[in-house]
Amino acid sequence: MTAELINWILGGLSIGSALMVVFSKHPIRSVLYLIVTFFLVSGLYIMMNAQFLAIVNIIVYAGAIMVLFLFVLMLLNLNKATEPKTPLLVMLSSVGAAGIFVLVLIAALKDSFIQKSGQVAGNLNAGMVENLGELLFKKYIVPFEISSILFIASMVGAVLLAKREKPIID
Amino acid sequence: MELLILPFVFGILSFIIPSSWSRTFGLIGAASSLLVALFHLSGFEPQTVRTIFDPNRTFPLGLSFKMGFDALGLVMILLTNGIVLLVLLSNWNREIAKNKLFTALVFLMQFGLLGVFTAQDGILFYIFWEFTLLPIFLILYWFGAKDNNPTLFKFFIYTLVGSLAMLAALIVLGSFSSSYSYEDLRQVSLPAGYACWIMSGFLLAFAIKIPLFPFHTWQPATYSSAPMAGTMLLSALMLKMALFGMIKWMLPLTSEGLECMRWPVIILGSIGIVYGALIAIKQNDIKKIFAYASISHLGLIAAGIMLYTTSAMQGAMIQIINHSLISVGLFLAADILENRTGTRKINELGGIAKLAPHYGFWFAVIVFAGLSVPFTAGFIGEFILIKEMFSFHMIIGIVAATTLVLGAVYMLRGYQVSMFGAPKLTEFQDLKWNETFVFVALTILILVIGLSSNCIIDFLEPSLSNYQVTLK
Amino acid sequence: MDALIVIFITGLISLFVGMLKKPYLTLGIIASGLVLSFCLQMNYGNYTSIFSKYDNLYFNITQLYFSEMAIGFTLLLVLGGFQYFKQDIEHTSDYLSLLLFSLCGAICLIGFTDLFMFFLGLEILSIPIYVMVGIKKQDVLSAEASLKYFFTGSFATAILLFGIALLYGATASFNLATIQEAIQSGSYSEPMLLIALLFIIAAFLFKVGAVPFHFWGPDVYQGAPDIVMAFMATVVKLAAVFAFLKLYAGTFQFLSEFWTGALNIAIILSLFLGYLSALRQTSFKRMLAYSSISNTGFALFALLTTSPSSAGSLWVFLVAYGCATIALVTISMIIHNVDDKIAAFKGIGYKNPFIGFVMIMSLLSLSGIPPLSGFFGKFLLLSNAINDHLYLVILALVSSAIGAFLYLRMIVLSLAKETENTVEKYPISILQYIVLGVCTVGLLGGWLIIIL
Amino acid sequence: MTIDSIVLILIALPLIGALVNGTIGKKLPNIVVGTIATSVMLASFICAVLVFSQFQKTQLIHLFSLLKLDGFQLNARFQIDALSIWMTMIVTGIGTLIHLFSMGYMSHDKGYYKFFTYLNLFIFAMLLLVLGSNYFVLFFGWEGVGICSYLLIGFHFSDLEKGISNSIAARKAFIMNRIGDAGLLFGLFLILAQFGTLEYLDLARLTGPGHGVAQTMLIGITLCLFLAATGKSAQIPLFTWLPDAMAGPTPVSALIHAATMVTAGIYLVVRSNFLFELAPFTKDIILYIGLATSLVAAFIALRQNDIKKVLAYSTVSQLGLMFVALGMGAYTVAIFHVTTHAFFKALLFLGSGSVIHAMSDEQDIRKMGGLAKKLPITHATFLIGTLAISGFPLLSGFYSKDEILGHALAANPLLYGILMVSVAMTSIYMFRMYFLVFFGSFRGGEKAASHLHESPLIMTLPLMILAILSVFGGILNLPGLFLHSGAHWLNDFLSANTAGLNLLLAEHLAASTTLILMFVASAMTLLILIWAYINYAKKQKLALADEELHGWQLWSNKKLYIDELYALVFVKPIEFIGTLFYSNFDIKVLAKGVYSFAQLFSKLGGVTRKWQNGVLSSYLFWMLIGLISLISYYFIKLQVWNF
Amino acid sequence: MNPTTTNLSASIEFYILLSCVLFTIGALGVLVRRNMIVLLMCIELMLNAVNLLLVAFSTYYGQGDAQIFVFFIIVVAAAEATVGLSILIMAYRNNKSTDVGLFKTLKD
Repeated sequence: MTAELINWILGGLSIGSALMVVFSKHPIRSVLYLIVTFFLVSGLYIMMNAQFLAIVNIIVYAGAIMVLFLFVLMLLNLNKATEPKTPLLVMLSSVGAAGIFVLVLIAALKDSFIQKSGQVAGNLNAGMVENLGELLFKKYIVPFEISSILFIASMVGAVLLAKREKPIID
Repeated sequence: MELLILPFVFGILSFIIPSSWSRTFGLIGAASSLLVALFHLSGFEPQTVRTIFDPNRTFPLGLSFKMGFDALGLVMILLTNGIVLLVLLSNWNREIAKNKLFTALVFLMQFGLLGVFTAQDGILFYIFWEFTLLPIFLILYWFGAKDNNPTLFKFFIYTLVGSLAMLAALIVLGSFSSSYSYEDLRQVSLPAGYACWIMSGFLLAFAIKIPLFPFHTWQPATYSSAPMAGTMLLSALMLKMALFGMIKWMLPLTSEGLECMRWPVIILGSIGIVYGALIAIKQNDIKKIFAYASISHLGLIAAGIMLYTTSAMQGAMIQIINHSLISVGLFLAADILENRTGTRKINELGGIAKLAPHYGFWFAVIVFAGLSVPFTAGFIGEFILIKEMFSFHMIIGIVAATTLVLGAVYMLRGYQVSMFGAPKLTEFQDLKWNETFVFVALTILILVIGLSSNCIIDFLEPSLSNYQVTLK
Repeated sequence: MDALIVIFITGLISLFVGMLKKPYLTLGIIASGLVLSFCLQMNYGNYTSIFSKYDNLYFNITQLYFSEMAIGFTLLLVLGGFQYFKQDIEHTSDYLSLLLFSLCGAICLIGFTDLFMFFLGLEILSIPIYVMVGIKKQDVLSAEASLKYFFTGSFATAILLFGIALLYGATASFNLATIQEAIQSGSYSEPMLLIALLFIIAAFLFKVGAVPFHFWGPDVYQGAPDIVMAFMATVVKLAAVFAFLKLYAGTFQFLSEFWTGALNIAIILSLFLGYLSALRQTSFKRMLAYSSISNTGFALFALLTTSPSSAGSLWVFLVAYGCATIALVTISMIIHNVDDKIAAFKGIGYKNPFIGFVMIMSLLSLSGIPPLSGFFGKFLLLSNAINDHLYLVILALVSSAIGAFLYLRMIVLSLAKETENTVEKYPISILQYIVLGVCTVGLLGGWLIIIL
Repeated sequence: MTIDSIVLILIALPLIGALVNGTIGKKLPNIVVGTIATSVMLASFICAVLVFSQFQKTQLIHLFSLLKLDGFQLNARFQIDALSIWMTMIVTGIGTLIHLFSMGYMSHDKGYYKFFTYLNLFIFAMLLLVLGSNYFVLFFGWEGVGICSYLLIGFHFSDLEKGISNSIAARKAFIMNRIGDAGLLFGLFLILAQFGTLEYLDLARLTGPGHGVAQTMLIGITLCLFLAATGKSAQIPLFTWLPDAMAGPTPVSALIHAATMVTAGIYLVVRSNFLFELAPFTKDIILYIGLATSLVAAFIALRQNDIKKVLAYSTVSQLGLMFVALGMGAYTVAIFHVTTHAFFKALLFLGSGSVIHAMSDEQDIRKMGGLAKKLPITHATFLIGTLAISGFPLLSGFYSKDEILGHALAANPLLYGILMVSVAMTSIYMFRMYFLVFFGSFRGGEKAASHLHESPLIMTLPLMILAILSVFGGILNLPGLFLHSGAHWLNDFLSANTAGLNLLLAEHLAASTTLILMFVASAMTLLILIWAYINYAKKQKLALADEELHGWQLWSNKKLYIDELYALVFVKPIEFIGTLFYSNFDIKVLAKGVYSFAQLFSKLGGVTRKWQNGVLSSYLFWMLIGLISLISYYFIKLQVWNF
Repeated sequence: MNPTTTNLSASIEFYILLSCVLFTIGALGVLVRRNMIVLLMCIELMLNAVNLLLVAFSTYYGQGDAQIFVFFIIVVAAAEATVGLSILIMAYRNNKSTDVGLFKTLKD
């Protein structure tokens, strides 16, 4: 029961901070709230016995990516609320659409997992590092290797685009 | 196979040769094609189908790529090759003939037409059918009137829409068959709900090409903006593709749908007869007169074909041949007017028969052939067609026969206003040798066919009755 | 698999070789790498690859054909676009290797057997493109295009991932075969699976650029450099459509009754919206973008039937479409159509018959006039679908008539006797000749493959 | 030589003449051209006479099968029987004379060779018409003569003043004939549908006793045939072309529009007598139409001032008389009148041609007068013609008209009375014209007067021959009253050798009645002659100028306004509809419809393009909406499809 | 044998609900915000929702595969963020603004 309660609290808080990400005027605050959200989600991961991912989530997302975001914000000197106000119509329609979206989505999914037979509970420790390591370096070695292409590509791309220079190309 | 390869090779070669040779080259090519076709004629058994290409296997999705022709196909082949020769000849002294592109396009056109007439596979038929659109389009575009783009677009898109309907019909038809080869498609017996729709798919394509009222709006404008050769190819050959398609493809393959489509087409054809004629009566542009006349004439043929009796189809074939010949003649005559005087408005002309008696004479001969007077091919053709329509339904027959009267009105008016009366011009160059030759050849052909129509009818009889299906 | 590695390594090598600033050398390496990988794919069945025990990527004959097409198109684009990339001698090799990396993604997307490779492939395919769209850094349009593509793309990725998550939730597997088994045996969570299918459809519709997820298309195509646009229209679209086909007509085929309805609507909308919007365009690339929306609609016909021939039909269609697009873009580059105006094509066909010929062939093939590959592609696709989707086929034909008008306009323009361009003669490099020649061959004879 | 080959030669000769003249005639001198044309005609005539002399029974000459379709066969086949050979003789005989006349009349014309080509062609077509053994060959000839008529009416198409009107007249003739042709065609189709053959002999057999053909069918067939006849023979309602056809050269008017072609309608009805006999209703129609035509045409002729127009209306009127005879079933009488009419009407036309020739192409009788002295031969022959047509006793017209009148009286006295009116009017306008032209003083001015001359022998010779024939033509079919052994020779000849013609009862009336009739007719003619002489020759009561006319004279002069009526009822509406269809329907509805249909797509494109507004947020928004709709699709699908 | 009770401390529906809501909030952010960086962050938020869902399923089924997938998602997200930020910088250089609303030159 306690666990469930913690879940609910974490969930509720993450929703709240996610909303703050969206609605805070200041980009820096958004970043910070996002980091909070990540932490909360990581908490949920821990609750689900997925410790490895919880850590990775914090290190990579909250640690690396968000720092990058902050860095860019600082680099571009955007740490002030310069964003123009979203028109009311857009706001309303967007909120409306999002509301409808979440409603229909939940309505559609609400009947899921009315029990289907034949599903077995698997490994309780599925989220443990050794287990994941086994999977990653045996079963999913190819995707793992292939992801290097992704990194190379994004690296080259990022350099190419962000480099300040006069390109000859028109 | 050489039937098709020859024009194709000549077409490709025409792109390469120097322009100064193109006229001669064109004549040689056309003549040799004609010779080949005549060679095929000798020793052709009318009740057989001569296969000229057969890969002997069925490709994915039932494509068979078979080619061959029966008596009907052979007649159309001969007609095509003959008309192409005449078209090239009539252009001999025009600027256009000195352009190698023109010669090449005419040959490609011929290639496409021959393909249409020899295809023994539904999709192949469609392929060639569409293929013909390209050369004619380019001929119209490059050599036609300036700023005729809207007209051409209309022409192209309109006919394309029709063709697409036919494609849909073919695909649906093919889905009931093991392959698209003609024999297999003939085996298909269509379910009740489909036949009518499939037929109307075909029909849309043909109705637009023919053109049947009220699908004709592309035609007068296209004719009047087209160069002479384009008009000739269009009216003498391209429209005949549609009639041929009706006889060989639409009716035998979808005869189950005949019941629901027969009356509409016959009525549209009959309306077309009267409508085209009525409009032609008051036109001032001589090409438009002939264009609307063509609607009238072809309405009769189309309605006749829909009767789906052997006699009617024989009559229709005679009339198809006749119409091809006279339209070459008429459009040559119209173009001579335009070429020499720079106008096609008949009220700006007059008295030309006095200035150019030969021209006046041959023009008159063609006009009379167009009126289906005795001894010309049209006489027999119209006689049979109207007779069949009359015995189909009396009212239809009476409507069809108005073509006799109204035809006389517009044809004679067009001729008379431009050719008779006091000359409004001081000079009008009479026929050149090539024009005379074309006229003479046409006249001879028209007369010979008019007198020997029995031979043609007998020749066509086996293949046409082969297309008859006992209606269920 | 080997081909993938060869391509990747080629890309890496060219990155390093690029430092020497010898563009032709880079080109040589890249071209030979592509050719090598092409040959490897050709002979795939004839030898045992050392990587064959890893089954995350698997190529059967269909996948081989598609991956060869992808490699082939890339090769053509590299050759055709070389002239363009060469202008920025500093980064020529970077651009080219980015294209190669993207191609790797495409090959992953063609050969995937589980959703890992699928997702990674999709991202590897996309991310270099996000970059490539924006390589005209000084150009506001290019930046805007890149931006739009990136955000919409990421959004679509999120949707896709949500769908994948639901799919996993419903079937407890990422492996296509297992998923298919689960679906077949009925052991899945129903609403979740169906919603997952719809989310994934949405993502796919975005990737292939079909209505109502097409919005990025015209803007991005217009803003992107010509050659990148061609890459997007050919290789990216090819891979995405094929993956779409594989997932839906393959893995989810037993639910086809469910999802075809949604797809039908998307197809109809795409068919018409694309051509209709293209009708009055003045921008060449934008016109191509819209027409690509409609062509996507045609391509999606392949999904409507589970018959094995649909992949073949799709292949023919995509070959035709790709060749035509590449040819058109190459021509646009030849005439140096910087302003991206359709009017710039006026009279070029008459002036230069070779270009004119290629151009007519491409446009006619796009409008589906026989006997070009475009016709056969459409014909095969439509005749596959005719039994179950007659009305859709008829609508497709109607839209193809609208399309014909569109292309006809360009044909007429390019064949006009008068020209707006004052350039006497267009410089055509030997590479461009090769590209155009190959495209023409593809257009004229691509369909012959069905005979073999 | 057998009869077969003679007949074939007979038919072929004019064709050969036409071909020779048509191909090389331009290079030959006029005299050679004329000689060729005339000599083939003469040869043809001689052949006809030969056939006539050798002729015994009906004979078929089969050439080849023209058309063989499932169900019927159409043959090129000729039939020699009394009717056809008789018509052949008339055609070739009159033809020869007119050819001869034309050699002189046309001598100054540039299109000399063309003229003879057309004439020969006409004869050829006419021979096909009369000699064919079935309706199909007849139709060939029927159309053929129409074309030749067209060509000859519009012969002077490039005339500076009248070129256009000539060609319009030709066109009118052709088109009106075409209407008739359509009727013939329908008749043919009906016959084919009913009997499956077009051969006269077969048809006669099939319509024999106990034929079992529905009455409506017979009426339909016969009405169609009669429509054809009204076209060719210029009856109401299709008669207006004939007066206009006078635009052609005068020999043409004589040959085609008086002697031969216009009687084709009579020939058709006589040929189809076995059908008409079975359809009394049609016969009545023929009778009334013939009567009406006769009266109307005679009335119009009263105040016509163009010498040829008078003759033209007279022809129409006479043809009407013949149809009256046909309507009464007096077929041989009709043929008899055809024969005599051919003689005297050809004579009159040629005479008028001679006058016109002398007057340098002036045709208005108000400008003539006193020509008797200058043109003695013409005058004499013209007088004979006038007397013959007026039914002057003992001349040919007298007998033939009298036969018709006799039959009319036997049928219905009222009919007789009406016919008498028509006959009386005939005499009036003929004498009016005769006196105005040949008596009094010349009114054509000095210049024309100096040109007046008698025509050369080549023109007057045919006149004389025809005059002789006009005088003695009556001998062919004398009433029993005069010469019993030779009486009704033509009647017997035709009846005996032509299937079906002997339906007619030869003599209805007692001899005394016949005598009285003759007397009445003669008396009337004489009275009118005297009256006309006093009025026109003595009192010089001249024809009025156009503007002075009023009352019935105006109506007569204006041809009862029938041309205007037709223009209003048929021509204008058709032209109006044509224009309407073109400018309103074809352009504004059809073409524009297609265009706006295309425009619709373009407009739609404009709408869809608005969607693409360039704002990223909206794109994302629409993607979300798309997603929502997909999920909604799930719900909808779930409703209709449960699994 | 109800997996719901074995591995997860809350019902699976809870996680589904939660991630749906988070996903929607992310999407909403993408729609309403105009600052490109925030947009990027919102997308990261959406990805996070997906991650949460996947982890939940992973635990639910007791399989590690989904967590590996999450791992890849994080990898991709990092790569995407890099590229996204560099695009952003480039766009900023061109427009001197990070307002996406200003980028609307490309349209019909």
